Amino acid sequence: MKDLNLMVAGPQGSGINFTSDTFSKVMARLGYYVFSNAELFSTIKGEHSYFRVRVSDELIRSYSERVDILIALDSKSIILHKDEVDGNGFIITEEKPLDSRFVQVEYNKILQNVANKYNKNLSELSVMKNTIALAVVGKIVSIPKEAIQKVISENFAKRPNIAQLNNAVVDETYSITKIDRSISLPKGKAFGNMLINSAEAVAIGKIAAGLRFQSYYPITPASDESQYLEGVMSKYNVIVEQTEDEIAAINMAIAAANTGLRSATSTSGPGFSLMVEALSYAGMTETPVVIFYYQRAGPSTGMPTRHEQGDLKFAISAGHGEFPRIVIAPGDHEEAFYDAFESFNLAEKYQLPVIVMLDKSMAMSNYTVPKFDTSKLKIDRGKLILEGEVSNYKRYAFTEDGISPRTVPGVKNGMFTIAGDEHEEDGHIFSEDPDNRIKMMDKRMGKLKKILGDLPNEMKYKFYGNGDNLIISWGSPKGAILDAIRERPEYSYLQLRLLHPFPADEIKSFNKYKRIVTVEQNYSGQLGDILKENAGIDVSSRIVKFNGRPIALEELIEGLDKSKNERRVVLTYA
Amino acid sequence: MKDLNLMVAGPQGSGINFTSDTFSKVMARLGYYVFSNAELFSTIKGEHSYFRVRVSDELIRSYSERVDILIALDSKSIILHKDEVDGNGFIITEEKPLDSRFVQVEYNKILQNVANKYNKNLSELSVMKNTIALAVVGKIVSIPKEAIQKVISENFAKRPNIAQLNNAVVDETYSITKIDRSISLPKGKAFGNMLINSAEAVAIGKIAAGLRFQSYYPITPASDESQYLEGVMSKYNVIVEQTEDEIAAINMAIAAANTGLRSATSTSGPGFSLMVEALSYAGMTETPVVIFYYQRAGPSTGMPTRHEQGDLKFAISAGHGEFPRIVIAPGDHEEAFYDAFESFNLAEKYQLPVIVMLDKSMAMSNYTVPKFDTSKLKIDRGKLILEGEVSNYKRYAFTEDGISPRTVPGVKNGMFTIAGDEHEEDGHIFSEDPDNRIKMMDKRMGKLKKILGDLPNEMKYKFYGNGDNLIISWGSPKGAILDAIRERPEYSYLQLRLLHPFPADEIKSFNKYKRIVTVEQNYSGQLGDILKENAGIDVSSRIVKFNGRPIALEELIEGLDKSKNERRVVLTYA
Amino acid sequence: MPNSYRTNVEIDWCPGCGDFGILNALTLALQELKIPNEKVALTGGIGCSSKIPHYVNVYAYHTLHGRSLAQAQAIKIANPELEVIAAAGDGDALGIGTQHFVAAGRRNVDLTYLIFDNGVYGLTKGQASPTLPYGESPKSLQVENIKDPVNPIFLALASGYTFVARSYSYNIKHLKDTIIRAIKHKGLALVDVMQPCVTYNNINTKEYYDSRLYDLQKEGWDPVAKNEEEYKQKLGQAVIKSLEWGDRIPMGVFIEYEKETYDERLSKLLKNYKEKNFVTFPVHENGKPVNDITPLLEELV
Amino acid sequence: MPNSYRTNVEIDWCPGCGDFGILNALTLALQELKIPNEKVALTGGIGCSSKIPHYVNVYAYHTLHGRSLAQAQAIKIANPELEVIAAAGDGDALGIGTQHFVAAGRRNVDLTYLIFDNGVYGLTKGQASPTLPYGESPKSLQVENIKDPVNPIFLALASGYTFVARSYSYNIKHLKDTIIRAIKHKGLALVDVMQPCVTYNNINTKEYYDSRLYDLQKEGWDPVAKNEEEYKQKLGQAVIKSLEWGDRIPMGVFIEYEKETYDERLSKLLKNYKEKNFVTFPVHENGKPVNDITPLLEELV
Ligand SMILES: Cc1ncc(C[n+]2csc(CCOP(=O)(O)OP(=O)(O)O)c2C)c(N)n1
Ligand SMILES: Cc1ncc(C[n+]2csc(CCOP(=O)(O)OP(=O)(O)O)c2C)c(N)n1
Ligand code: SF4
Ligand code: SF4
Ligand SMILES: [Mg+2]
Ligand SMILES: [Mg+2]
Repeated sequence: MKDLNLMVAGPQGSGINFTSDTFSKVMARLGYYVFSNAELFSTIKGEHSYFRVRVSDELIRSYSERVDILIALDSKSIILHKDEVDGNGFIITEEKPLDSRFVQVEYNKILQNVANKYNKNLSELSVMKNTIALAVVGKIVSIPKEAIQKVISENFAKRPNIAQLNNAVVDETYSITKIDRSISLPKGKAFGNMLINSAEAVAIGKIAAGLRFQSYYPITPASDESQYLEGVMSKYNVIVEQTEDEIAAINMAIAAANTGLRSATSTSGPGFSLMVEALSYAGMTETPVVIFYYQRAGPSTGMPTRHEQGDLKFAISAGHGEFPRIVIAPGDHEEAFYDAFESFNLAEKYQLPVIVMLDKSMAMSNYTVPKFDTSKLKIDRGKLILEGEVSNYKRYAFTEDGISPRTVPGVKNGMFTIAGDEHEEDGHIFSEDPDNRIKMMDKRMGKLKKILGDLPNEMKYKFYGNGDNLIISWGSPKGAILDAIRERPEYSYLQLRLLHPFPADEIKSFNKYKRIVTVEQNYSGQLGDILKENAGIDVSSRIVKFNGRPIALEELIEGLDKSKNERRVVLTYA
Repeated sequence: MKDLNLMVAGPQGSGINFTSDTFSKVMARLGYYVFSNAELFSTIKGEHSYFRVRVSDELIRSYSERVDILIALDSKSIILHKDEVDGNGFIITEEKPLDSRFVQVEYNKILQNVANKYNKNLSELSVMKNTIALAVVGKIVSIPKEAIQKVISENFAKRPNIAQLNNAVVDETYSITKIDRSISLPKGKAFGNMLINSAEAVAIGKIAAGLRFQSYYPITPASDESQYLEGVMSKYNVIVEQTEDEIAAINMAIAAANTGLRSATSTSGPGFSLMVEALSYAGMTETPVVIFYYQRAGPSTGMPTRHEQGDLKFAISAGHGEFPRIVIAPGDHEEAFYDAFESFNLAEKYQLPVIVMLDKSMAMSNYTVPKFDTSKLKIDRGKLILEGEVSNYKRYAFTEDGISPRTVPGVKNGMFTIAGDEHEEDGHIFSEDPDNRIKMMDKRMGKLKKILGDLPNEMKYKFYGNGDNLIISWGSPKGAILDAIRERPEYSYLQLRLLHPFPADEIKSFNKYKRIVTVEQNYSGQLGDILKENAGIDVSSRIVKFNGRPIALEELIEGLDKSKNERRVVLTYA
Repeated sequence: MPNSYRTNVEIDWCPGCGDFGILNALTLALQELKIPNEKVALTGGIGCSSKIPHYVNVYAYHTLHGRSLAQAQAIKIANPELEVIAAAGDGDALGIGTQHFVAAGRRNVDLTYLIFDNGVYGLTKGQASPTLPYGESPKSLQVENIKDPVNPIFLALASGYTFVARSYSYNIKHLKDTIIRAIKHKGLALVDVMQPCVTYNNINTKEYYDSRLYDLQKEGWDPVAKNEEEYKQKLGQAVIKSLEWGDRIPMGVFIEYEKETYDERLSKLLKNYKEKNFVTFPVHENGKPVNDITPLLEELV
Repeated sequence: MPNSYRTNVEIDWCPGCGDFGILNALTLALQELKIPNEKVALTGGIGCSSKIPHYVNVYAYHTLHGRSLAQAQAIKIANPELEVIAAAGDGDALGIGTQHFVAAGRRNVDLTYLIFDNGVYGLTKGQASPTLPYGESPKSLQVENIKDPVNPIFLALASGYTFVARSYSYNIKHLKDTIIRAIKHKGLALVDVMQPCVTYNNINTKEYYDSRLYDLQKEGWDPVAKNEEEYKQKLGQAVIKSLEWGDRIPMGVFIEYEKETYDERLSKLLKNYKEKNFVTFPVHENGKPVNDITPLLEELV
């Protein structure tokens, strides 16, 4: 395997995302595996930000600390990142070379040439510096310039003039820029893959599931998903409602669910906190609603555009009183798609709120995955009665399996009373009978056991590798861990997927490994606590990272090595 | 020891609380220990409700299932409660006697006599049926009628005419009612005790602590405390602000705290859920604010006037991201007072949010306690700078002990920037530097260790008894447990007081007991989970109660016996 | 013919409470309009008032404190064929739920919003509600009310409600007729109902209102605006009327203006929204998703 | 003389953003009023706008999204000697924080509320804010805005704000003068600032406003009401003016009416509130509580 690591750095708003996205797409089209991620400031313009793109002919799922090519769009980028660039690497810049890695590009000359040719002002072309840098990279990696131009044309499909100018810039760059070294990559073999992130994967999964109602209040990094849905709402019949706050968002989703629509909301920590009261209501009223929880660095507003998995225990125990919920965590974009799809089945089958845990790094890192297989998708709406007539109907009837048939307005004689107060079978709240209370608590909480019995193992956990030592983790570190255990085959990897109810029986059986470590992106190693509480597993080391950046392959390998001697290993790579 | 158990039952709004309160006060004045509690419906008038009062010459701290005297103000009360009344007990009623326990009272005759004497209409006196019942009880227990009349006069101090009429009713009842049996109690010896509940104890504790700002949004059972404060706000210089919602309540308390006032808010589950976003903000901004959390039966609106301790794990992990907090749980009204006082010291010393866990049964059960000892109360406002001038000031300066000096507006050159975004020492948020992030997380989370080191053992736990078996519990079951281990001396009792940060070192040392059981008022036995997670203690049985009613002495004794053979014991007495 | 509109649940309001009148007027209105029970959705928040969903034999949503209107809007958006009525206490509507009150004006969802306006927080034992007048201290308050009251009529006018009315729980005829008119109104309709709380509010009582309330319509106010120009002009006058609160208090309709409702606007964004009922429009066929996501996947390759 | 009112923090708004004008006008106003830095408290919510506390050298509270006003009121209540200014985006103020917007009108706390009104959610990349006009779709929106805008002026009038004004971020002089007048106003003062977002809102731009905004005062509107009668009467007219939005958009002061502020009212309930500053009024002496609770305990015996 040979990999190439590109970093595009510069002020936010200067188009660095355009450069990295285009490069990613070009390489994916050429059959490479691509993994990209963004480090942005919580600001709109100006602050230093950067994107990474890693490319390889073999499957990769994490980023590397090594930078082979740095596109530095301002001098700050050089100061901040030059030490990360490999000794044989390239630094693409307008400025004076400091060492042999520097490739000085004549931005202005190229732009001027194109401006002259097309009879434009230089100022009109100044935004195209990114395109030049991209073309230089293309030349270094020996990409046919047509591959780049094709993607540019697609990007600007609606503005062909812009496409033409950008492509002229590519031509000009290829023709006048001299490169004295190059990087050669083995031929790509992975064709037909999508370049996608989890925000898109979730949105598409929801559409497949028949989502009809999505309410949201804008928040990074969750709202990309809602905006994607807005783009296709008409075609797929999804009502997407931007609300006045997150309290309205969750309440509207709950009401829509109780009116018969598959309903969801997406948010991040601050918004989820505001939804907690209604989450408890959904539990009490047995409402099938799905919350997509995109974690970011907290507490409070924290670092809104940075990564963290700090909300695990919170998601599991949020809400006053005790009620059943399901908490699942996909670990990559494919799982994000399938879990998003399945979450609606779970919600409707068991009539409870489902929380799908995602995070900033999943939402904002694009990488290649095979096209989703839709052939096995199956929708199950549980005991839902959408039409016709019923008799002797009671919304919260006691049944053998603890799940009551569910009507919606319009069903004749199916009138329900939904209540967040403790209620009788008919939904009324006035007896406050202590024995009914016990039965109703048993009915609701009993679902947890049923779920553990019903769910297939792959919804509960996945297992990889054959080492004697075990990594246990959840969510997005998956990619880095899978890449790392190729290098450290003495580790196996247990990916916990069902976080609540906790599959204690299954997980306990892993307590036989020589050494067990957790890998998580939070301060205290919350999964470690959960394993202790639920499975009696006392991990020997907790590898954590909480500086707002995702885990790089190399630091994880190092962290695994350190974990032999340390109870807590803090990863710090930025 | 001899105890007497009175139950006053009737429709809500019919004055049953007047009867039980007056009786409690009379008995307390006569030197008895009194324990009372209320079972109300979440409605204003009409629904069947009841109060219990237990009286003894020795210390009691829980209610008994046995009823010695039932005042039944309507026939429903007879139907519902007659089986609970002891074979030798009394049922005071207007209706036809069914067995020898019944004491038929001539309500109308008594009222008519008094009406005639005072030249009133019978209808004006009809609200005084309660007084008659009370007097009958007085006669059964051989209380001098003057003792009752004195308390009545105090109650109606502002309406002497009403007092006079009621006292005439007492006279008349004593003179014409014939009782053929009586109950004799040993003489009371416990004089000078207060009859109080935790809502009052907390309010008074806050006043002693110098509370200056209390914000609240009405909610049962928390708002009694705020209403008490409103009654004395002028005298003790407390701003009590009823806000538009709980979000405003917590935000206002936070802002007032950051402006230099000792600040608090009080709420129950639904309100606390809405405060979670700001709780996380308080953690991030290192704001000393205290939240008094009166638990009630959940989830959601649940049973708003009923008891539960269902919010333990929620209180500990509420809020997105990781931040330090202190969670403490008093177990009786005295601890409620001292903990309320101390919570402000903790909040200001460590600059973080403190949550004090209370519940409906503490807020609404009055019992006798010795007058609070104020001689040892000591206020410590930590590193607070209220006046003068500072230089080179940075709100979040790194210091040796992790606590930064804290200015307030008005202090010259002390200008701060408080921010819920991750910040530098000066409070500014723009670098998003990964290393600063690590340092700031360490600074904040480091407080938890410091707290564990600083706090005296009695803030962490209390220990009672000398049995080989151990009950571990938290909060309000304390009274019933202390009463129960008198009967089952094979049990010791560990009362956990500091719930977060968890005093693991201390608690682990208790893992040597023969058999360990938890007693809690929630469904899943949350404390059991917490003990497992933090101290590796795997309890052999969880005794739980979640039907909305507090634990009665007898059922707890029975539960302890059952716990020898069962992993989970559900108490169900209503 | 619809079934009876009353459930057989025993009502637990205090005897004499104004809430009874609202329940009566509402069920009478539904009867008169003959809407099938299963086509009506009724939401409540939390409070004495908000127990009303338990008493009306329709699809009943007893929601959270302050969230009645938020949920009601979603119900109507989810299924525009339903007749949706949101009930709320003044605490629900104008205290904890004010953000929804204002935002609802922006949507103009076609539903009826009934505020049970008693000046107190009944269910929590009589604290001041947002509509309690300044300086008053009904018996349940520890200290006098030092806040000014919200003016629900003015606030609704400012928020863009297209039908705004005041009525009175002890005038069943006026209230029933107003509710009918509100239900028939195409758009968001507010009925602010003066509702004496006999237990806690000893100021704004039946006696208080009986002598003060007068009928705007009887005094000649025509609230109907036929176009935007007229609407704007009538708004100013309606505001002036909404400020009357003293010896005379106006009741009746302050404004009535029909314009595009939210479902009409939504159908601009959703091509099938008008023709299909999204509730019964299936999302699967024997478990197989109806939506074909292939084009979306193709775009990403 | 106060220190400079600018911190030396680098500003991270987009070049050309209207927010710069507001920052300038605010610091100029503070300079002109010569309020010592340590006597000023400035709050912000969350958004581009709400970063302003970092740029002004005073006691700065960067709060939560929507909670700027709630916290600002508590600051003033806690210490009435402070000059309190609350900054908020239109999302903060009129979306997620609307319940505080309305409730604040009931209190009339003496502070100044500045809304940075740009029609979009800037910091989250340009979604519609509550003030975005109906039917518009600035370039960052996926679908056109189908909601009507909130009218902040009308809403403030309805909520009982005693000073209500509109100004413009590119007219520093008008804005500075308006802010000074708002600060001097005894009571709750709103300044709704038209603030073009150059990155996301390509409709409500500088060009848009330059040609439309006219000065109410220059056209003779006297907003001052000297008594309740006049206030009520001017409210109606002010509402009519607040409805103007088209070729001509009024700016300036819509209403100005002085009445009891919240601290005055609070001192009715708290006998020492006027004389003592509750912040510096000690709660202990060498650790010993100043409050004597014995009478409270005695009452319970
Ligand atoms: C989040 C939350 N806060 C507080 C409460 C407590 N609570 C129950 S009813 C109520 C107020 C009821 O007043 P209103 O809405 O005016 O209705 P009313 O009882 O007067 O009809 C409150 C504050 C609650 N249920 N939920
Ligand atoms: C509870 C919560 N929800 C959502 C967000 C995300 N958020 C950050 S800024 C913002 C909107 C900003 O818009 P506005 O208030 O108009 O300020 P502007 O950026 O336009 O100045 C939102 C929704 C948040 N921080 N907190
Ligand atoms: S407390 Fe008031 S509002 Fe509630 S039921 Fe009784 S009278 Fe009606
Ligand atoms: S995004 Fe808009 S509001 Fe935010 S800083 Fe840029 S121009 Fe200003
Ligand atoms: Mg009310
Ligand atoms: Mg904005």
